[in-house]
Amino acid sequence: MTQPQPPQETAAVPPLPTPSQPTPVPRGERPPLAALLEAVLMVAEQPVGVAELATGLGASAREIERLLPRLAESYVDDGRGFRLRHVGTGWRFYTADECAPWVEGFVLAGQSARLSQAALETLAVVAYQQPVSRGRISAVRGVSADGVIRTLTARRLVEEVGHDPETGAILYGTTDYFLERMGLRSLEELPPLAPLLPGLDDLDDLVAP
Amino acid sequence: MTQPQPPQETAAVPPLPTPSQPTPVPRGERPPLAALLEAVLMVAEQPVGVAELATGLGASAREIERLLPRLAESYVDDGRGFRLRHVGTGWRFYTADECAPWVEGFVLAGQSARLSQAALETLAVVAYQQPVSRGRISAVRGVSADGVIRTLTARRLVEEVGHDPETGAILYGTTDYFLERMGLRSLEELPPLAPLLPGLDDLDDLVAP
Amino acid sequence: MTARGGQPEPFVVELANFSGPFDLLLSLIAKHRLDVTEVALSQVTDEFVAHLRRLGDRFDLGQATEFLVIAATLLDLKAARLLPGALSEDEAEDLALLEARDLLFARLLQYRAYKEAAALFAGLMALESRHVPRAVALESRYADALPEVQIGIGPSELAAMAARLREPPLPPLVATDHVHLPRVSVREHMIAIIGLLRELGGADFRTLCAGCRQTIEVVARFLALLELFREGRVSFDQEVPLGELIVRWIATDDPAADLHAVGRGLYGDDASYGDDGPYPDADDIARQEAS
Repeated sequence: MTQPQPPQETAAVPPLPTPSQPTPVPRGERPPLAALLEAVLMVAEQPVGVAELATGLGASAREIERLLPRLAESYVDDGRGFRLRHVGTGWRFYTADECAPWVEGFVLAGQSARLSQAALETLAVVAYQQPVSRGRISAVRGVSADGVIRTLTARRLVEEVGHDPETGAILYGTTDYFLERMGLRSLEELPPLAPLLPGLDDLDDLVAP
Repeated sequence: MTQPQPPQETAAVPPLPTPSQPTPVPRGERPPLAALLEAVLMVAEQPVGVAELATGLGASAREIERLLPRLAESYVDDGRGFRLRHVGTGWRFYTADECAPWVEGFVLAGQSARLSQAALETLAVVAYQQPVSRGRISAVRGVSADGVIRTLTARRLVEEVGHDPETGAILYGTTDYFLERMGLRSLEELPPLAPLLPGLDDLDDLVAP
Repeated sequence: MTARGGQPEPFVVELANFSGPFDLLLSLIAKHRLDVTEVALSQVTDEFVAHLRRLGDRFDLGQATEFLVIAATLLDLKAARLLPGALSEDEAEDLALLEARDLLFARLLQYRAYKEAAALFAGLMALESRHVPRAVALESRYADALPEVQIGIGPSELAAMAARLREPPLPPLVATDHVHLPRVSVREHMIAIIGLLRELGGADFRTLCAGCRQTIEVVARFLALLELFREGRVSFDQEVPLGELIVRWIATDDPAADLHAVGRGLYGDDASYGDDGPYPDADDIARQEAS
């Protein structure tokens, strides 16, 4: 998942038939800086600062500083549905204001008020293992916890409570709102886990990347 | 989590990071459909189907179906860092293939681990024989599939899809997320197994001993 | 053999009538383009041993194991084809044996196909991982508009969920049942029954099954009895309803002389075991089996 290397080439395997498959491009043919900025900001979860962009992309901060407002402007000029904005600590993609009513309608229509099974499971892990990092949650559930943590944070059931002193990873815990919604006065009132546990640590069938 | 909202843009000047309340925009001045699609897909957490887009935006599915590939194409033609792709059951924003090596540095955390050989083989059996019971998977692979099925289920690649009407055994199939991870739109895009299985494509009567 | 696993080099066979990768040899046999009886398997094995020696440190246990399984199957297949009727005069039985071996071979090929598909999947996933999907926190203006969340479960359910997530998976087991399927021959059990009846004259089903260790053997004895009854060699006597059912030898000829004739039609398509006649009561059999 994380390797930039092209997929294993195999003579025995027939050519991939899917129309959506791009040809892997070896690193070297460097796309223009504007494209790299678009790519990184498209998937960044937090606003990204110019310094971080410069380091990550191996470009000068000055050039990036010059380019980003231009890019932002071009989206306005082209009447796109998204905007690039400088907010607080850095730059981030947002929806365009004039589209907001439709986006809101769309979000509300698709949003179930109930938590998904994945969200519930993650909530259970956070509640009993807090403070806990995303990595640890992912290890327990065997699947990346990013999306669900995002949902739980947005729903104010989970929040950042600090950083791991060794790795610097963000640690998560449950909120007072969580206790309120569960009808508990404190975390001590959570039912003890011990009688439910068989007592072995979990192994996984996963191969490290 | 809570980003201060910049004021509405009035001119082509890059917005300043002024924290302020989001100003509700009166619905009515409807932006072009392409912009609305861009905006909605910008907040989507998973691929969005054409039908859902049509309902949410009050537009005809046909028009959306016509517009999306054009929009996707325009990003490629303009050499943007992002792509609009039809993967799994719908459309979603992705980073451009050629930017992958640079994007990785920013999103490394939380990437899912690679699947073990056993998990991949089991996934292949499920993909081609679904709906399929554990017993049958075990028969093909010659070893118990229980642990691997659990891993694949936890990673949302495989799910229970029903029960065998005769034996009552749980039947498994692949998920939409599986299609996403494979970059496929539907199971029909899976490469045919026949070339890999010389002259023996109908072995359906092979059952567990 | 497959692309994954970094196998150092494929095993290539050099024979008088074939030269190329071992894989291809298998494909040809599977497609009936090459008769297994024309393949010098001893030579293939010699070459494989030489191949392993050549690999030295790069010896791959997976490849060696796979070769062993396939070679054993091929050997079985070839032996069966070269020695028709060695076990009995009945051609139908030979056919069944051949089919069973073909099926085993087919299953091997099927598994190999899935292994290749797995490599393909890994490739597709690696390709797809070059596209990172946008998945970011909802802008606060939309998040704030969402209705209040329903958790939907109480503290005890949450605890059960947390406990379940920490449950260790079952320890990995190496299954061996795929190495050989237990083969039970009804014919052998017919012979055993004839032997017993010759000795005892008459016996109930429990006695006839005394030496069986597995359920499948009891089933085989039961089928053997039906077959013997169909051939008119045994009779079933039951004095009272649901009473003890006694099997008696009624064939006029010497039981020993029948050994060769035994088993006719067992594997034929004629599946009707007698038309009328008293069958052993099913409940009776079940009771005896359970005891």
